[in-house]
Amino acid sequence: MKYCEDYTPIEMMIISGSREIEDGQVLIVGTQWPIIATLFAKKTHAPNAMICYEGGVVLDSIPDRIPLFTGDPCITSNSVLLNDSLDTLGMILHGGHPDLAFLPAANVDKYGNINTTCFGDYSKPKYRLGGSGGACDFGSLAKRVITMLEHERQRFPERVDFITTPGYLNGGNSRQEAGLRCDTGPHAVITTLGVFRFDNNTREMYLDTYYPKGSIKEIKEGFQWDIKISDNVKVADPPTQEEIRVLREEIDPFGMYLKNNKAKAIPCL
Amino acid sequence: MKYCEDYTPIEMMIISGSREIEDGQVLIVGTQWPIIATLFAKKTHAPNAMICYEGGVVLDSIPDRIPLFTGDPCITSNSVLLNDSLDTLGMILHGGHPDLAFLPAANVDKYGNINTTCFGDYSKPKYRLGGSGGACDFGSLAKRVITMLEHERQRFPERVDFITTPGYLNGGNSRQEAGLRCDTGPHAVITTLGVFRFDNNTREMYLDTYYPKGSIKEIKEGFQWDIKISDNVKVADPPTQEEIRVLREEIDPFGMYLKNNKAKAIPCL
Amino acid sequence: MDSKIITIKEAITDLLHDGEVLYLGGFLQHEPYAAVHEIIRQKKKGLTVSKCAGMIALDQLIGAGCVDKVISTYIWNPLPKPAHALRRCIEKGIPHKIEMEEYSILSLTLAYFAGALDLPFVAAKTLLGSDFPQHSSFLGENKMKIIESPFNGEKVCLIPPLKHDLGIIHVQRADSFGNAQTWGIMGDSKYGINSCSKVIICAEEIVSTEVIKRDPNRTIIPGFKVNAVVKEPWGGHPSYISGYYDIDWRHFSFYDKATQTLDGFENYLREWVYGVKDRNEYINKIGKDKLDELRPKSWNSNPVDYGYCSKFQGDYLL
Amino acid sequence: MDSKIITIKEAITDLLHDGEVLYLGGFLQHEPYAAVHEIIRQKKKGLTVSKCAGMIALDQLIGAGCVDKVISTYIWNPLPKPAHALRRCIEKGIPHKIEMEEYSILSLTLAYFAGALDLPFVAAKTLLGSDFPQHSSFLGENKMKIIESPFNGEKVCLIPPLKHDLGIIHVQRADSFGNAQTWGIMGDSKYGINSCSKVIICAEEIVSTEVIKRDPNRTIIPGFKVNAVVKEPWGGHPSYISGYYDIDWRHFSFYDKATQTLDGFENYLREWVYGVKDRNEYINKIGKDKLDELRPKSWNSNPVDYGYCSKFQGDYLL
Repeated sequence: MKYCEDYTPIEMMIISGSREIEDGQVLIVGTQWPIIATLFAKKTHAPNAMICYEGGVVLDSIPDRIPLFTGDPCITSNSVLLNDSLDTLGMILHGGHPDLAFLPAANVDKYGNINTTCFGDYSKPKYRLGGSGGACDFGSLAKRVITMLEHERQRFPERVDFITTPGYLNGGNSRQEAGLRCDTGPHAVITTLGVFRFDNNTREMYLDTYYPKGSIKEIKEGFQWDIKISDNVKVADPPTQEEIRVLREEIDPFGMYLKNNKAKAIPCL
Repeated sequence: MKYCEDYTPIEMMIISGSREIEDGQVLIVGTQWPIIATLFAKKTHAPNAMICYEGGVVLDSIPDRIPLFTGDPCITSNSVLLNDSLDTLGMILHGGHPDLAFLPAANVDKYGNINTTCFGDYSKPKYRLGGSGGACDFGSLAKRVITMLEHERQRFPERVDFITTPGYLNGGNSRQEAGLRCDTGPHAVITTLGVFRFDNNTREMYLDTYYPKGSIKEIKEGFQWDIKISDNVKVADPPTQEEIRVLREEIDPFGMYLKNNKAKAIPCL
Repeated sequence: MDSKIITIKEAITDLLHDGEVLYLGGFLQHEPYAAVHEIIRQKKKGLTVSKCAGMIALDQLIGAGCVDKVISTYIWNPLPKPAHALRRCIEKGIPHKIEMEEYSILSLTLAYFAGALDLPFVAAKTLLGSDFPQHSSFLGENKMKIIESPFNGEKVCLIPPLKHDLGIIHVQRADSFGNAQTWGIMGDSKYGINSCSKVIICAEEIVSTEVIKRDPNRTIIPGFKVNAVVKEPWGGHPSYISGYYDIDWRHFSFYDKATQTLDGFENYLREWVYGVKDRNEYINKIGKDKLDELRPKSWNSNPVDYGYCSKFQGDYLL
Repeated sequence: MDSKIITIKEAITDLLHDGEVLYLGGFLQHEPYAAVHEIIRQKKKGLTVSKCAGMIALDQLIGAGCVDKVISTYIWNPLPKPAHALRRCIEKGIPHKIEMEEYSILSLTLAYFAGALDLPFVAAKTLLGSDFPQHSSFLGENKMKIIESPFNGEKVCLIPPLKHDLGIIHVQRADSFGNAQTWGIMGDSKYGINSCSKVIICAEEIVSTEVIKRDPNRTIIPGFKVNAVVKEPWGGHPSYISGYYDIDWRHFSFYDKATQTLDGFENYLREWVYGVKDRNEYINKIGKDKLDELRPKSWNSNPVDYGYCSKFQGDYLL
């Protein structure tokens, strides 16, 4: 197994996300980076993972072109179930079936709350995003929520301007006190620099694993608060040459996700 | 137009029921006599009536054999919509779309409450019927509910043992006070002897129209309370020869509903 | 993925345990008679059986003594012919007393819907004024509740979810992973079968996953929720499966006459349930001529196209 | 029955009035672009537009000044490309300020579901803890409510029904009476379109009622709820209709670049909306070569059989 040298931070984030998935799991998957991370897992170590999308899709195999979003018509012929949002967000997600949920985000705070709504005051925003689809449902209802986003300082405020998708709210028991089920909540935040998890008691985010090309110093600079570092902080394995080949040649041969990453980024002030 | 002489009370009830229907109306239809009354209307004066059944059926034409009940497979090729009970009892009936609802009944009381559950005490019944399907939904939700049943004294107690399908409950405003919508409720009870309607204020049932072969005396004997008679009580036209021919030869050529009527009766103590 | 195909005998042995809450799918169509007969042969006890509406499947389970509690709206053979075992049970406690929770079809379908989605409750304008809400038995206060709406004060009936340990339905076709497809009249089945922790799919035909993927809108439950798939042609007899066989009315008429007495009911079970070891023996007993009479004339749908362009056009977004 | 087929121009003139509440169907697929452009050409004003998720239909209506209020979960071109008219409107009040009610997809679909069934409300475990419930605008207290469940005291979010004056959806096929059929990804569309008092069905193809009746499980709304049927091939462009055409990504990319400025947006409308009198002129302008590129390879379903026995067997019940 040869490790790759020549990989990008986005590729490392995608592969890192895919490593959270075990074979046979049921995934509810949002748009952007989660699409490619989950398809990559399905192509490599989790061929029996089932992928559910919010519009009413259960996919059991990889489409012959990469979906540009979760409503892409190319998924219709790879689906074992197509119907409506009450099938996937209702009978699958609210029904408690997914093992993991994957979400993109504009930014994420100390307790894993996600904002994909607006920057500044909601009633008079400095920048208005176009809305969050089913993201609130994913974060409210899924057992283990994994968020994927670029590691940039503006994406990690201590407190988001608007809670689109509830994480652990104010930490501690505040999530359950708001009425959310106790077996649900953020499981990991996966960035272009590392993998972050949540303390079981305080529910504060901490660095669990960082990537071989990065450093803890660089990671800390990418947060607007003083991010905690695990006592047992780990360094991730780099991608193998074969992983990078599969990702580039088989999953995204046209570079839809892998090229021109800026154009794929959710705006963030 | 020649009137028929040789018709049965059941045939008169069926034709009387069909006369409540105007062309183009949307009907939600229960099993037994309502099936044949509504198909007869569709075959004669209401060809554009749409017939909805509780299992998820919207029928726009007459099946090539008479349905034995509302889930009969012979309706699948005459339906413009087949799906589930939330389509018909939900999006059509609860959604407020039917112009008329047709129900069978074991017995009916002074305020149009219907029992198709049991005779005697519910917890220790003398006779237990098999349950009422969607009958409670029809009677709770439809704008104008029409009940069809044989005119026999045991079928008209002053108060039913169990309210399976709410009529006007205790009369007056009691139906609305129970929370049922004010534009819903019993419209007519159609028996083998006459057509009964409900006073707009007291909500008590009264004789509106009786059939040429019967008498008010006979009708009164068929009630366990002193049934009121309209000041303007009318006598119905008998069926025409053509109506009886269509009913016997085209709608029910094998006599499924028209022969051996006892076998089609809902048990009643 | 591994195939989930086993026999109905194995499926009932492995997946249904005494005392569990069992959902039976099928609203006339799709009733799993082969599975019901196997449950009787295996003498399962103490079941709570939830079945919205259907023919005689529930009557047979009740008469055979498998059932302690029932949730239903309709148990006839069909209306207006009584289900005799049900009557003997409720009126005379034969073979033993059962408890019953009755609903209307809409309220029960909404309870299954809430169960499938695991919603806390759904509010409706049915059941108000009827005697259903005050007559609850084993569900007690949790059957339904009438409250004033927090929005406008009107009275509403709150219907909480019904969920089930095991669900069984007999469908037109499934693949070996349990992706199950149906057509025709559906009643409560989609919501009911999706409200179960464990699921057995009985199917007229086992098809390739490609057949499923050529028409994914017909799938009522995804395979990942399904524990076992059973190939059981004619498994819905004496009821019907659109496109496969019609109702065997003579059998229902025979059942009506045969089961009016307790002896007659027990003879029926001896002959048609205990007397055959599986559905194959049962259909041999029905006989080829009778089966042929029930075969439908065809009424085929036209194919529809789910196609898309395989050519990648996303370069315009790069 | 009389045919309901009219042109989109007639349908919008007759059925949509200033100030009404409009539901737009389509969850990416099934969006009625031809109808949206006609609404803009007819300069409808003061609309409340309810649209769960989609591409740029709502952005165009907002930018054209037809809309005062919006109910939605998602207005992108698509994510992560912003809908520029929406941003100009909310950030700068161009062309005028609008009010917005935001939901999540599940909660909005449940609100449509409650609207279609006219249920008083549905309780769910989503939206709790998020900032959606406290940020309501024109729906005020009636947007949603968090209460303690009367069953077990847990916090639940009550979602009341959303209903609409007019709904428009672009489907694969319909008959002339409005029985409308779809396949592929459905999102919120079935519940949304059934929550409307008046309905316009735009369809790629008008088919005979026999085609509908050969596959009645595909019908999403019965014709008796439909006021007008419009034959509008390519009416869903630049989005897609499974089996008919794929997404025109280049057009979305072009729209992104073209509408970043107010002038650019107005030029886009002048060219693609005001500059054509109907969808026929629009597709001529797109050009045959481009349309041909969007035509799908086929992925056909297999026919299924809905057959039954036509022979009467009920004599056994007599």
